[in-house]
Amino acid sequence: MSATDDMYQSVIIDHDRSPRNFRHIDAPSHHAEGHNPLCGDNVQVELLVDVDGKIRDIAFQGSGCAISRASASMMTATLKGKTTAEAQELFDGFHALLTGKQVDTLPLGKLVVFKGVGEFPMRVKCATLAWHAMREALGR
Amino acid sequence: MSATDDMYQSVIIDHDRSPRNFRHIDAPSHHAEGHNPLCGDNVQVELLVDVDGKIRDIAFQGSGCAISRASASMMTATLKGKTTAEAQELFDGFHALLTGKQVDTLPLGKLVVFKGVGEFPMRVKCATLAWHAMREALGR
Amino acid sequence: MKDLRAEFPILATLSRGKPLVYLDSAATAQKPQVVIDAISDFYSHGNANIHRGVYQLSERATLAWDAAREQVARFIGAPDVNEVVFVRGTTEAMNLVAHSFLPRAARPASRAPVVLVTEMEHHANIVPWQLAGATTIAIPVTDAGELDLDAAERMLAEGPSLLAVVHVSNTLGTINPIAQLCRMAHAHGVPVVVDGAQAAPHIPVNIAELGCDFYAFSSHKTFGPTGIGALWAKREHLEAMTPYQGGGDMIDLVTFERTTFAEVPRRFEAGTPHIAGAVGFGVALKWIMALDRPAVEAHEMQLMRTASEQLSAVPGLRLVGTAAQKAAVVAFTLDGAHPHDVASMLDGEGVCVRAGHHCTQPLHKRLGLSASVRASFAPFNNHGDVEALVKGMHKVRKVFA
Amino acid sequence: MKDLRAEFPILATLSRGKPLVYLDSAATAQKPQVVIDAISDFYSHGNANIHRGVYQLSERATLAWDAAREQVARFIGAPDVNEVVFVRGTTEAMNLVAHSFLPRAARPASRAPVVLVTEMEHHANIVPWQLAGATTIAIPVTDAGELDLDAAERMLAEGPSLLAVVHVSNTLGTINPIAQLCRMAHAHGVPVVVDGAQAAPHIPVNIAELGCDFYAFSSHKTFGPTGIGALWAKREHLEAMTPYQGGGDMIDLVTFERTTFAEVPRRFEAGTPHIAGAVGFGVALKWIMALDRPAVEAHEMQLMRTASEQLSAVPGLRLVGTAAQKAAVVAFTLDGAHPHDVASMLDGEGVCVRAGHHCTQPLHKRLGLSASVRASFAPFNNHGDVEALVKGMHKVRKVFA
Ligand SMILES: Cc1ncc(COP(=O)(O)O)c(C=O)c1O
Ligand SMILES: Cc1ncc(COP(=O)(O)O)c(C=O)c1O
Repeated sequence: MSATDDMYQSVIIDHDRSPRNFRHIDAPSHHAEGHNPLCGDNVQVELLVDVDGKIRDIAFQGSGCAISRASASMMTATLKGKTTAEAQELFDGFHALLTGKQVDTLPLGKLVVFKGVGEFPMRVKCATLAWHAMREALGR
Repeated sequence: MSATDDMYQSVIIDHDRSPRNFRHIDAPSHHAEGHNPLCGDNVQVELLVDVDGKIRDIAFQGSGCAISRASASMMTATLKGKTTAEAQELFDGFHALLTGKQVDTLPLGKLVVFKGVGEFPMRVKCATLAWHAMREALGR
Repeated sequence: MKDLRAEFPILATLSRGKPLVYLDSAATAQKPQVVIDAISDFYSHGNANIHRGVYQLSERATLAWDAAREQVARFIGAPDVNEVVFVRGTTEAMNLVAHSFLPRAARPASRAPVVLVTEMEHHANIVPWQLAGATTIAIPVTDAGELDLDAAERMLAEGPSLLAVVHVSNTLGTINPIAQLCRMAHAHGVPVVVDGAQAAPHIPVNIAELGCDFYAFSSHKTFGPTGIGALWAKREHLEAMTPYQGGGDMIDLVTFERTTFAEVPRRFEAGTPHIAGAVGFGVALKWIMALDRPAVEAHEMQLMRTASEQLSAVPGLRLVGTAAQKAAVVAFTLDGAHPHDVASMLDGEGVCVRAGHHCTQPLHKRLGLSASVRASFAPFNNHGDVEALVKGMHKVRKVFA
Repeated sequence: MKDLRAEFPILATLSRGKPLVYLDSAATAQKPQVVIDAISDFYSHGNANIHRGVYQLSERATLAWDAAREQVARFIGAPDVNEVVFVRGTTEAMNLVAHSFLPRAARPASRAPVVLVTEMEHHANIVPWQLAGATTIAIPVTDAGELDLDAAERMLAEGPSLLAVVHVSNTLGTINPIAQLCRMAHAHGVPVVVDGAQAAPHIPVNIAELGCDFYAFSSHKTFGPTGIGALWAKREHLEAMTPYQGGGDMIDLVTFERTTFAEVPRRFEAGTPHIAGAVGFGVALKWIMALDRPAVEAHEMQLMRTASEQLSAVPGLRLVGTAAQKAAVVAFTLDGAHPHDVASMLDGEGVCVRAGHHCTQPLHKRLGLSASVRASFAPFNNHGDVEALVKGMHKVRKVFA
């Protein structure tokens, strides 16, 4: 077992290979782009948010490494149906998880598979790229 | 006794204080300037050379450190009356003396007091400045 | 060949808990103990500022600095030590030439200069020309990663101001035919700037045989310290060039009205230079010159060939750069796996390779790639290193296939 | 105060066979063992290129590089670490500002810019402006070596593009009232560039209290390695500045048609930087910050005062620079003796001082001198060093009187 096996768990590889919500939204209410010069990753995140602040649809496009693709994919799967406030909370939790802070992992659900990325400072940006774009799209 | 006492022998101090041939020549046949950025030394050497190649007069002007003034002074005192060929030979001998080469010191006469400067690579240029100017003036 | 591993203290360190397999010498070389010691010794026993001090420490530091310049000249076969300018590295060398030489090379002087580069150039040999206001046009690269010399001839005939070309490509490993390119360029009156950053650590360099006008390389890639490098230039060019940076040591006389400048090469070395760096650089070049160079070259070639062969056997792996004349650099991609993921997984095995565009974005675009993985070799690498790389790639393939 | 001598290995060496009395710290500082070790350790266990590597060595080198930048920011009280640009030293910092900031500071933009400097500037704070096409005009210096602030006010009112001023003069030791000058300059809308090369090793620097726009200093004068230094600049200035050198790491996207650039400060750090240098620089600044600074300052002041007093008692000796606010630098001349001869004779006693114009030719001209002798102090100097200097000067006087 090597140090990186923990980063490339099968669920990440699976999301890399078959990313969820990898498409465009016809008339997104919010959208933003992210770019990571290290890996050349770039991601476009689009959202359709209800008047009551519920994320009705969320999708992404772009290219990048497995970590960034899988992260974007799992983010969309997680956030669909959540409120924007919940999205913000998940962002905070996810960010804390990756930067090695003490964190309640329960609300993060499957996202905890990214904990291993925290060991690799140069790759943390890959995992948070789509999340930062999502947050920027929502205007925070 | 310190390492530099050998450089500042009394004859050098004497020539620094009362330089010989520190003047202009009315109608020099040859002249050149030398400049040493390290100490800010600068020297103008003027010569009056006979048709038969004898140095009838030689003088210098300028400002600089004790080593460069004393060297210029003793050079003029030594070369007056010599032929330009002898001047060239003395240049070679003096240069060899200062750069630590094996050298016959006899023809150099009093100039051997500069041997001590050879121990101080940064100051060698001070001692050879007027000599280089003399040689340049004679067109070599 | 003498085993050099013991001379490199870093090889005893672990990476992610595994023995270090360092295959990123093209990014920066590791340092032999003699170089590390030379730097410590300088700071411990010989440190002083140079040029203007008359005391013994300063005298010694000045002599050490001068000796380093002589060592650089010897390394590239330059007859005149004053043709060597100390710079931060290859990048600064190119910027110096772009600032101080390019304007007077422009033909006609009234038009924006055109600098002929190649599709395989490092950004350091593209961006400086652009910043200096030049248009860069590029000699095409074939699919194997070689220069299209017919195109080069046509493009040289159009009269660019300058040809700026890499000696050894940091991505492809290709060794370019510099001597031939110089003859072609000079036939059209075009001066040639050579980026020797990757050549200097791998192949003997002789500027007279190459026939170029400028040659630049970096200490940190030739087993020396960071922050120093050399630009060699023909004396006539240096003499004609305007100063680059201003400050102490590069001047003769300063007034508020008018300032005059020192002789070359000091005119181009403003301020307190990286003295300890030059000393270490000199020691590193001496260390290289003391190697049995044909044996080292043969050893590196063997490692590269073995790696190329065995990597090619990994399903989905494609080599990037298969020129006939190559230095010990092997770049590749793996279908279905992003180069950064490949590098991260190899990292888990202690294998250090580089992933990305290696500062050659235009080359990657030309090859239809967004990035690649690169393994590069040094004299201390051995077959065990190649084995670790190949084994790692089989593992990566299994995960991503 | 803690005796620091044991921390400096060079103090154990002999100079011309005598114990080393190092009084040339203003030219370059000696290095404490922690700095020397940090450099060796980096090359022995942590060496890799930064930014683009994903493997552990590169990751660590990148973190060390980032930490060094944070240390610089902390040292000068900069709130935003991205306002710190790594450069070769003070000289390069000034050239960077001259190239990338001055053109947009020119008022009116159509005329050659005027840079207001002072008569006590180091060449590093004169020549870069001249090379960038500016006219340099100088605030006068009084006979004691202080700035004429009335003249400064008048000259600022004329609307120069920039005020470029030294914090502590390397020749006079004068500590200039930077905060006051910044207020005066800003009242006229003039940005201020401060040369902190001699301030950083002697007095606590806080850029917020100073209120300047740019602050530059060199590692080698602050007990760190050669070849590295820092330019601090207000974020808004950095954001507006054009790139300086081009190459790897300072770009975002490169094509032969058009290139875009990285964020600040990376936009100004082209090529492989002096990584080991930055690491050592950071350790040096940390070492300074860990000193009992008030005690060190008091100690240096005491050495300076004793030296000034006792030297004044040497017949024919004249002090150069007697400002009320002074750092531990004592320059002087001796009637009838050329400064280089003075320095050479002191050298014979193991006493290392500098002779010449100290890269302040205009200042020497203003004071009617062609050169001077300078002794400068560091925290490790002691009263024995002062004694050796004074005794040496009495000997020099006897020879030359
Ligand atoms: C006041 C002052 N400014 C600028 C410089 C230039 O610094 P550096 O040579 O490190 O670039 C120096 C030192 O030489 C100095 O004393
Ligand atoms: C081919 C080539 N040219 C130029 C450079 C730039 O060298 P440096 O970063 O040392 O300035 C490099 C290395 O990065 C290189 O590989």
